[in-house]
Amino acid sequence: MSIDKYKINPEFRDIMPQEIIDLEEKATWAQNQDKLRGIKELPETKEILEEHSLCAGCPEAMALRYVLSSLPNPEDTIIVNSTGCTSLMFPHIALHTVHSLFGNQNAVASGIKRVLEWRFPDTVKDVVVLAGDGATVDIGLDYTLQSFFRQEKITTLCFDNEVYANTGGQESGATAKGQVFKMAPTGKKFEKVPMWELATTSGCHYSVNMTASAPKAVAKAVREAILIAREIGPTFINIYTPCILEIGLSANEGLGEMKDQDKDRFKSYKHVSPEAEAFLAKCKEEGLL
Amino acid sequence: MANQGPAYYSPYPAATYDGVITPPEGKALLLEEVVDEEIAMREIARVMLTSENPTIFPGPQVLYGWNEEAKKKAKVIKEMSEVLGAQMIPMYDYRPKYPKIDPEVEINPNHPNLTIWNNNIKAAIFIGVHCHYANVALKIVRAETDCYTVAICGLSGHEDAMATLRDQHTHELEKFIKIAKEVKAELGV
Amino acid sequence: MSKRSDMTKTHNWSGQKLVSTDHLLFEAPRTKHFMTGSEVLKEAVKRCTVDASVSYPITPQSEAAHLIGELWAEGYVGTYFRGENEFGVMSEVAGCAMAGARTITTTSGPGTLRAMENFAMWSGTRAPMQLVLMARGINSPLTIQPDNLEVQYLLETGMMIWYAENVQELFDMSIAAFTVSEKPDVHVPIVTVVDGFFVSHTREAVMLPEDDIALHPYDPYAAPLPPIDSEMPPGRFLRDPFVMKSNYISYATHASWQWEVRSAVERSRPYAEHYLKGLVHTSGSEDAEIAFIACGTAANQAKEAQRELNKMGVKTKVIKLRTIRPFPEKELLAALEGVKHAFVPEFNVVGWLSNEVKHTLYGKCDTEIVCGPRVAGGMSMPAEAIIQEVMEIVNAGKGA
Amino acid sequence: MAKESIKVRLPGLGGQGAVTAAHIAATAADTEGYYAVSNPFFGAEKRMAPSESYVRIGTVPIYDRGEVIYPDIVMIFHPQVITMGKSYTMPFYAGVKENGLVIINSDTDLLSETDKKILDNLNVKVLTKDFTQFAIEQAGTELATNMAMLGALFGALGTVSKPAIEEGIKDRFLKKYTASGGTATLDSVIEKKFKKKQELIQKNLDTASAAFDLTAAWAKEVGFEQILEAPKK
Repeated sequence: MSIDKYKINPEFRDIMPQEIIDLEEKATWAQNQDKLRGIKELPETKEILEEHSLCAGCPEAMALRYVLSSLPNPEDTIIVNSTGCTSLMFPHIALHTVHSLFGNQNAVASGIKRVLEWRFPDTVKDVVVLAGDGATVDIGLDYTLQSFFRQEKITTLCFDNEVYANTGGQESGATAKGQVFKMAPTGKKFEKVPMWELATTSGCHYSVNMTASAPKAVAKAVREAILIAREIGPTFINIYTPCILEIGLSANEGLGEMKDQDKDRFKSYKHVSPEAEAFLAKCKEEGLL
Repeated sequence: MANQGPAYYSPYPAATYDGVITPPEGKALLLEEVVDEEIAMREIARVMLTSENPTIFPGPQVLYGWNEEAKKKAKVIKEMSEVLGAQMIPMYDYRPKYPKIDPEVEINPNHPNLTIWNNNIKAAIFIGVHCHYANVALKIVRAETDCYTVAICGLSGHEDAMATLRDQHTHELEKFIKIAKEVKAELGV
Repeated sequence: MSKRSDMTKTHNWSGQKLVSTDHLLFEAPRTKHFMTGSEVLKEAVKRCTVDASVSYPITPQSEAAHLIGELWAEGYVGTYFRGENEFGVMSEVAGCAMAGARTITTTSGPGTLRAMENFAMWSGTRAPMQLVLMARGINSPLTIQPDNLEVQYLLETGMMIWYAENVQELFDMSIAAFTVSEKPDVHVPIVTVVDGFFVSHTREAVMLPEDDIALHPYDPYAAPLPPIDSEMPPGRFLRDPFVMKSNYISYATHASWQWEVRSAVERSRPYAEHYLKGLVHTSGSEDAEIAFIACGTAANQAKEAQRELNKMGVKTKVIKLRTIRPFPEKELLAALEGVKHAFVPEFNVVGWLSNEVKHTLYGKCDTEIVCGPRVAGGMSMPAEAIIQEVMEIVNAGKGA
Repeated sequence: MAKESIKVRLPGLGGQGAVTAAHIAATAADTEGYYAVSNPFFGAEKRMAPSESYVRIGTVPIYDRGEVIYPDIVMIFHPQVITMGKSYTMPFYAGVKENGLVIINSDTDLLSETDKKILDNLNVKVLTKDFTQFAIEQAGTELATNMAMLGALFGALGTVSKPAIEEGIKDRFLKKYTASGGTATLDSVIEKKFKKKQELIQKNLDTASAAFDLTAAWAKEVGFEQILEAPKK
């Protein structure tokens, strides 16, 4: 959206709540500034995620703030969500977003991206999928992988908390082997699904496994993934956002858990296709990164 | 229990349940009756001018200057509020807001009754609200409050409002303002 | 800053002259062609300025889906691809429609059930796309033959459902379907149903306007909610919000929203009346005491029986229902004036149309509703079978 | 006595072109000024699998759709329809009407004594002939069998002329045509065989025309009377 479309008509300025005026004046819209958007602005600017209804201290909320702060062009970014904890935050994001069904996020995003490319041939419209591990790895695996096979120009972010949290803590495909959760009362019997590897073999030009422990690392990955998706093809990032509730941690322990996992189940994995590599180099030259 | 609305509290808040649908082109709707636009405009003006705490709820299509028509309409709506002596409370977006809205200063389609109760609004105009959200809101208001609702719509109108005008663009809004001024003079308010 | 040209608004990408629906349906001169239902759907789509379509193979709709692909290759359709399965396809077209595209897809039988969760989502999100359903029944056991059992499952999805009888009606109806489903006060998806093979693969004469004219494009900004294209306020917009867990918000919003979707279907009545020239079409003797209430091919078969019964001195009328959602209650009651026995011939084992007719008419008219004849699993319904059932009643009436 | 409408059932095997023949037959009848409708029924899209088509032709509008349960004419495209029951109805003549016609593409007589008796009682005329061999002789390929059967149908019928058949064939092969996957592939095989489209059409026309003459003469010989009213032009 051209930032002008956010401009409040002067006749109504006096009746608009301050937060809406702030969104127009103080948010970090790409069109408002010369420098790249990023994490560093979070403390001073109006965020495009206002409030959330997740558990206090939920790493998902942190991760979403990092993601939103690193979108290259939020004015023209559509985020497609799926059912799960993340969908509780989506009403509060100041972008055009979609919640459709559980698991169909990459299919809906494919339709949106194809049409926006057709309707706006000279405007870049970034389409980003953001869904949990249940939506990505289990119920929506087919649609996720198929969108990779078809080389849809979308970025898929999986907030992997290794459990179905919104429904009360059931085992998911992303749960670690042996972990006891509901529906796995004697412990999970098979290995965690390596979604990042599946993404690589399914045609993603950029596939990363990481935790949300380092904000700048998340921001960098998201930015790279979106730029590659614009020009080259599908990209995927798996981000560990532990469910502190289901693994029995308190509100201030999420960061520590992520740091621990940086060396374990979420040790860094990064695949970049040669085309994407060349493109990233070009982006760096042009100051887009 | 909330105040009962003109339709009275009903588990079936939809006017289509009683066979009422949007008015045909060139016409307006007063409760379940299809009438000429001018007749509806006079009645709307009368109700707004004689009810307690008349309010205009402008929606996103007029609050933001996203196109030329929106910019023009904003001016006209401002004038309308002055003529009708109505306050304005914005419906600036449609999300279910967490944890809750401030009913003093905003209205939300998911629980518009909160704003109406809080401000004791007895007559209200919805304008510039996308039709789907206007209809979601109007049904709730109809079922749960005694507010007289008016929908001034740029498209096909809203049978869930007590009065609805359709195809309302700047020219039609100006006509309404003119009529409202006449009614105001007649009423001597 | 980039120019923001919008293909659907600024370009007539296929070079056709843009016309109104009234012109295309009622005014433009027509010439005779001889083609199948699948081919005629291509002709309709070609004249409808369609932005998007996603396809998936399943007999008997595959040919129609291929042909829409050809239109895309020829430049008449904006975007087109093959999806991974019907659940995926129906989600993909939902994305297309949300992004502001005039959208069409097709399916049949089991594909309908696989995609099921999407249909209620489509209407909930007020997406005005068209699904052309070439009915074939559902598993198990597997069948591909004409049978319209799947329509039963679509009845309460919040979508409009229209039923075309033959190749000609499929052409006209699918054009009207876009127009009505895009009306801002309607703006819900529409299912245009035809019987597989009986229409999809049947070749017959059809009158078509020239293909150098086409409908005006869909305007996503004259819609009851903003498209997902980041071009219309509010900037903060979720389609469709999760209202659960939002305390006092949830029940009222959800209830109101559901009523609103049903209201939208109700608001389609006057538009359908205009573009379809009536929600029901009645043919035969006005004063007949025997009637057939039918849709699709069953109406065809009833007409064939009617002609023979007439020769035998038995007067009948055929009341063809063109819309199933909304259900034409008022029109049906009027058509049943003076009718003693009404047969409901159907191509499915459950008799969903009989059920619709019975529960709608309950306590409102004296006509005896005879739930049949009924065939299933791809069997045909020869006029002879219908005549036999009618004559049993006629002869019983005579005490013979 | 000539009827105002007739129904033709054409059971064949996938790959034989029975569906194509039915569509051309309906197109030809439409060209001649009749109301005409054709439709196929098939299962899996496989060669040699049962595939039935139907044609309805009349001087009045035709509402009837789907399988022809009570045919006036049955055209058996392949012996296996009878010998292996590759049809939707058993026996192959089930439902055939009085004074009707059965044409069987076979080099041997496949009818049992019982069959003959039943058909005889209904005054149904039967022509058994190897139309595949006939097609090979006329067009140099068995792929023209359906054209021979098409010509045979209209020769016996007598009220759809050769120019109308020609129109039907041209419509089928000159226009872009919608066909199932298998049929589309066979189309290209046929085209390769004939090198040029024009040659293909001419051979098809010649085959249909020769079969037309053959059954016209046969009908006269066996006393098969005009079954369908002339079109009201």
